[in-house]
Amino acid sequence: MTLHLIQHADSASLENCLRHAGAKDAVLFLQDGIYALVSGKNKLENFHGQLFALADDLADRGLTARCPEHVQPIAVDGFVELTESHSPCVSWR
Amino acid sequence: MGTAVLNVGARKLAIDEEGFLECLDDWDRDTAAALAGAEGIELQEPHWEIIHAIRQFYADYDHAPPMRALVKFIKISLGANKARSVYLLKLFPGSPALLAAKIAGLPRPDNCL
Amino acid sequence: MNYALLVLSPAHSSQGARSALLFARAAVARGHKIERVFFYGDAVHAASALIVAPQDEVDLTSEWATLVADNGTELLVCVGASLRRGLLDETEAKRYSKSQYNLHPAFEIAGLGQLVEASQTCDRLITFS
Amino acid sequence: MPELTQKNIVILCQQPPYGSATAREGIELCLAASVYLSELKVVFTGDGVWQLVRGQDTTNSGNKQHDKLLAAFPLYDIDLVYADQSALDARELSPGNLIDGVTAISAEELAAILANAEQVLSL
Repeated sequence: MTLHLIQHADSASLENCLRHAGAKDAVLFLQDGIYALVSGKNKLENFHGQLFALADDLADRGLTARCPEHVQPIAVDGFVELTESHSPCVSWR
Repeated sequence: MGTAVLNVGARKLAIDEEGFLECLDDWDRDTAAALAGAEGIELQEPHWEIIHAIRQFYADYDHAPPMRALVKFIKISLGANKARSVYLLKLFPGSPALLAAKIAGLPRPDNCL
Repeated sequence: MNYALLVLSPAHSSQGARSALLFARAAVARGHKIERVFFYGDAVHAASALIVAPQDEVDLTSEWATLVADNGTELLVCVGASLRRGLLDETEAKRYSKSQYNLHPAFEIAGLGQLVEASQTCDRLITFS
Repeated sequence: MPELTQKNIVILCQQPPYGSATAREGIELCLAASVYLSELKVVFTGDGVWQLVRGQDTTNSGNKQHDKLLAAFPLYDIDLVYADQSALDARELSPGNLIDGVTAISAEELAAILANAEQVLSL
């Protein structure tokens, strides 16, 4: 079970990630990856794994309310927890 | 930097404190002989074979090789006998890849490798 | 678990360096060990001792230093990446005849081999880019 | 070299060359890693596949020529070099456009390589 990190706003990096992520994997959006999440939420429709976003990074950007329903906001503590249960961790850019 | 001078005939060439040429365009056969002389080496045909090989490596791969890659390259270009560490150490004592690069007028091999 | 972090994001001009720090703290709080943080590319600037942070903003360098002091984390900057970007310790300054050096004492200059080694010995490696 | 139980390591190259130092520094990481790892896998995906284009010529720019650095991989015993076919397709790159020694792999194969990796270093 891989943990995929989306740290950049670039939509191509999100598409690349989803092309290689499986149903058992988790994807975490953080930093400017939040923008990729909000503007690219229709890309997530065919992804069957778990989706997370860092709550503080959503809040910073004023996008907490626009976090898609099936994406779970988590604290940094939850990020660490994801790295405990998932390996390897792949950062897309 | 230019902390020292290498005398090549009438030319005075700048070298850094580890003996590498400051200006790589200064390199020619006489310079190589002078660089080798500074290391106590008198260049013979076997040295030149390696010098040409390491310069070819640099031309092909755009960096000065660490020992392992140099050995593999020599094995392909000059044969297994000349790629042995013992052989290379005899020609260029201590650190063959570094010393051969210096005499061949290549930049100092990258720190990271 | 043992963690290694690879930080590539430019210090101060991107959020990645700070994300890595927050992650490191949270991991320590959960009982993990951050063995080694390896700064590569533009991330090496985080190790400059000459950074002046505005009073009401985060001083990333000293926060990393605190992590070292409290948890024995190794903070390593890649030698090749550092030299090109003008980040030197006393040894490198001497070697290249530079009159100044600026590496913060909490950081060490290291080879890429030490990043590879960390990838082998740690349970997890997380890249912040 | 320290004798380590080797973990399965993948270096994921995602940035194009020349515009930034990342691609070049990624190659340096590959070369350094080859000293320790006999089974290192290097995967090019996204804009990283631009690194593999044949016919780069830096004679006038003075830049290190990226494809020459890559061509040295076999001399460092780096033999497991892959390119993401979907990334090649998206950029209209065919095998004839690429340097030698690279194996194109499908999205599924790439996913499997990542899933089997114990650590992924992404640049």
